[in-house]
Amino acid sequence: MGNPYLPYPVRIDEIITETEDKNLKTFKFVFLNPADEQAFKYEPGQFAELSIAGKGEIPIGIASSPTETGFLKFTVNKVGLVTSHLHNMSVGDVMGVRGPLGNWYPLKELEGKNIVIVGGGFAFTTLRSTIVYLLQPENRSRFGDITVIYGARTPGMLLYKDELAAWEQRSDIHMHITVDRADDPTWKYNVGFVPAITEQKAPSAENAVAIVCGPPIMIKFTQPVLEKVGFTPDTIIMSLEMRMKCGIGICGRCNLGTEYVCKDGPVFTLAQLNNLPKEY
Amino acid sequence: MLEYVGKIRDIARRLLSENKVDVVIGFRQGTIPMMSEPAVVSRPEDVDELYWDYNCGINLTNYLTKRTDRIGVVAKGCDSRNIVTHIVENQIKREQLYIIGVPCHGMIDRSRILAALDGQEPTAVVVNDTEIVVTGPGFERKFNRQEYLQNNCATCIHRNPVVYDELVAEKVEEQKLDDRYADVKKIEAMSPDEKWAFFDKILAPCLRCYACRNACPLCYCPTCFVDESRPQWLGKSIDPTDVRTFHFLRAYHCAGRCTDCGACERACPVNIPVRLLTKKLNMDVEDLYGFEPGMVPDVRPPLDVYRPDDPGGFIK
Amino acid sequence: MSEWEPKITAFLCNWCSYGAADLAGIGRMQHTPAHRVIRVPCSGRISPKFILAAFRRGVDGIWVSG
Amino acid sequence: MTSVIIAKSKLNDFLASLKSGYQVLGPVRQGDMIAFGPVNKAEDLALPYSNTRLSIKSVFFPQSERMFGYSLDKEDADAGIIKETPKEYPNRVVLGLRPCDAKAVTLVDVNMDNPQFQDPWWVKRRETTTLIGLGCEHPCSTCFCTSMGSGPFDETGLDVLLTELPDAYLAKSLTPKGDQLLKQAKGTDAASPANEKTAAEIKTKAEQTLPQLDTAKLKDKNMMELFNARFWERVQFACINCGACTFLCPTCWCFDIQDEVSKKAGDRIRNWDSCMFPLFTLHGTGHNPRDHKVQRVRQRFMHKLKYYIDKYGDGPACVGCGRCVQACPVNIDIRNVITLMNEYQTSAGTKA
Amino acid sequence: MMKGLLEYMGTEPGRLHFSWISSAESTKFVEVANTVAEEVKALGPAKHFIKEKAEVA
Repeated sequence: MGNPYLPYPVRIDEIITETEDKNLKTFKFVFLNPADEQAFKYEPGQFAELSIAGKGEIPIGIASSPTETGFLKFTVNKVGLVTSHLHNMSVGDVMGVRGPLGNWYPLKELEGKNIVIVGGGFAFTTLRSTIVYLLQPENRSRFGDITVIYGARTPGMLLYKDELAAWEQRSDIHMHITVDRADDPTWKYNVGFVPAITEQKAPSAENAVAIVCGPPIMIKFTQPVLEKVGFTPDTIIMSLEMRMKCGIGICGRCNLGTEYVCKDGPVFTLAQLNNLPKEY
Repeated sequence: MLEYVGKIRDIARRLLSENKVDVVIGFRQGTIPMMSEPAVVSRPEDVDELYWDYNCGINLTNYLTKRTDRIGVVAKGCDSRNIVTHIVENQIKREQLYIIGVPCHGMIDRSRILAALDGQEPTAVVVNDTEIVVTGPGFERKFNRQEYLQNNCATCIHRNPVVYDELVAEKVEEQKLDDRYADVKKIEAMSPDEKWAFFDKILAPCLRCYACRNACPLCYCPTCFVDESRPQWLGKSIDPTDVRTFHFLRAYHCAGRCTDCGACERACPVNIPVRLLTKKLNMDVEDLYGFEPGMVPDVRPPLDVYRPDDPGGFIK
Repeated sequence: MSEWEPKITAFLCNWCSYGAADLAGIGRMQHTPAHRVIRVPCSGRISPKFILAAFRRGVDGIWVSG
Repeated sequence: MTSVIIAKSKLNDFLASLKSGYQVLGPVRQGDMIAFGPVNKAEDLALPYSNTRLSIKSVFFPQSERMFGYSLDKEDADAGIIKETPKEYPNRVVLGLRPCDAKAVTLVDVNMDNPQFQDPWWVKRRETTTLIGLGCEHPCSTCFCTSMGSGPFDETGLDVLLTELPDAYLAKSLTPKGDQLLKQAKGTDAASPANEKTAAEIKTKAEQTLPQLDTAKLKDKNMMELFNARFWERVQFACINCGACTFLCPTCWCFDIQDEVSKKAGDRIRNWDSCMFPLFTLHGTGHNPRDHKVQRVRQRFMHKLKYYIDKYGDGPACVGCGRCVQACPVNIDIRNVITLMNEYQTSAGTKA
Repeated sequence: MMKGLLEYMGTEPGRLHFSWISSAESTKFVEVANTVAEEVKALGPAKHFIKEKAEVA
């Protein structure tokens, strides 16, 4: 019997500072044991516990896509004890990854549909995983239109800037990048909050689902906009975050009513959430 | 003290119907013998929920912290001293409070009575002037009331409230005691190793449930030192060093503020005599600064202010 | 084996004792090497938590000096 | 499923034979409390007793337990790699636990040993432990086990059930584990039909002394309406948010995971945690989904009495042992809360 | 007070010292430093309040 609390050892392979405030870094991990990589089969939307000996564990959404092999990527915001320590670690350091955990965006069930991805700030990580997955040549044909609305506070706070630029150039994905404010005169994309841009671009709800992930305030104001353009609660898919410890539905802290966010979530439809206590 | 019940209800009814207060905080009769539940009443028709007996040992000041409404509160001597501490420490304003003072005869010690019954279960407990009569399936036991008071009540010298707007009865006579700190002095007489072993033993059952901390009106910090993570001062397991660090610092945070209400000890689910720590500090504060917490509304506690004549014997 | 030397954490006030220690150094005065000095902005900054934290890490003695 | 008689005079023979194959734990005196501890001879057993202060869960799931260890010494090749701490799982017998506690273990099994994930420590200790329950001839006034799907002589979760007769114990084996234990035990005699009859009478009599709380309506309540009920304000007022109820509860399983470092090595340790503590759900950002006391108190009762029922189609996750009723410093009585929840009027249907 | 409670709980007197020394009193500093060290030395290595590996299951 495998021990579900025991992390796989990994080595930090690359660290990329993503944002101008240097609080967001992307870590690329390589498994020490190739067999562990085989065991770590995941889907976009899942998360893992990053595990640092002596500090603890943090649940972080997987930013890499299952279509990218040989490594795992996580983008981590510096907030607490573990994340601060992680930000001080260097390439070559050894730590642990435990997972994959939780459920995922139900992409297999969404085949043939148009997909609208709405993201804000540093919650874009699992959405990146999703986009990379969808754009994979053999996957792309199985889905309809793909629209992405992604906002950050300033141009410098956007994640994955190179990839965003590359996606902008493609014709098989509609990108709407926005920032709350831009001091940079060369900024050539939108300015405005995500809900406003969503309203403005009004993606069609026809045969479509929306995948929403972002800070609570963004979600709060985006939800009515999506409903206005015709999305129903069961076509709005959201991903929650919670304080977690075990990540496998045993330690008991992350429940919303009957559901554990770590095991039954973190991905829920709005319809599901409407029937659960609003304790998130 | 049962005669207080009617009086407390009358006062509460009057305060609520005359809109002098928004709520009245008191006790509700317990669902098991020797217990009672703190309760809040906001409508005159509900005041009959209020109750008072020998089991109201929890400190109601705990429920006042940072409230903004007008409150009628039932207070024993020790509770009233905590209300004073709360006022001094800006946790509540005197104007918000209507203090229903209860001259106290001492609360009975549930844990010692249960221990004395040795597994027999009480189903009814009646207290008279001198005795505690406990009955259960197939037995009746009588205990001397004075001997089975909570330890802090047995050594209490402020049974009457020090601040109040109204008393429910005539003041009671204060106890004259030879030595309130006999138990502390007994420990002081031990050698360091004996002391260490003694506290290891009494702290051994601790579960880190923090009932002692949370039952205490003094413990109102938004983040307690045990919950701080950067730096984390102590581990969260039941390792004996961590348990001792917790108890040491919990007690120390009450130095010069504790009114010895006994709520901590009463709340402990595993009967640790946690007051042995706070009491030592009370004794020292009394010896060094001649101060008793919660007696005067406008004096800050001694460890909170510097005075040139503060004792400095420990400094080289 | 050399004689056991205690480890003592010394919390010294920047303005008083730390200055005195500095002066002692300038004056080349000999004294015990047992102390590990932590300079604090004021000895009033010392919290009981610091003292317990030091004991918990295994020091043999603590000296707080203003 | 065999029954044997263990004469009280032969209890020491019985214990001695158990000790050759098992570590024996049972209710023993610790200070003025009863707790599960090692039993060497019959006199160690604190019988009769009403219940242990800490429940049986501490035997399978210690309050603090080392999970993993690691080196932080940069010189070590495996620095930073987290490894399992080796542990021993000797065969154990718990002798004389109450049936409510055994029932509670089965309720926690659902969480610790589910189809998707298995808690290795819980599962291994469960496998290697045989539970010999002792029926309650005289339930406490705070007991309400029969209302919670358990009972003073409930057999759920037990391998052997003992019924105390005037000068002997009737031991009824309930599982293969129990059969095996009784087969190799000494000091036992064949049970007679008369013994069985006396035991059945004792059982019926004990069950009749227990109060009946109605819990039947809980499962049909609408979860969200119950969640939003106004009575929670009244229930929560007295609560001081200590963890006494959750730590003493046999069905509370929540825990926290902490890393502790000493010099150049460290441990990952898990400790019991409590939904009563604000820190339990506090996010790194400072946001706390259960920031108010009323949310935490509601969580505890809703989890036991509604979420568990809805999620697993079983329960409630309470066995009526009465520990929280006895230990709550402010007398918040779960029996009252059960009644409030059960009587609360909601529209039908639990799931929309 | 702190010293009092530490000693009450079994820490030996002489483990914890307080002093007031002005920045000009280098002689007093040396004196006190030596006294403190001697007193602690006389007590021997600390036995209590040290957190090593947690004593848990």
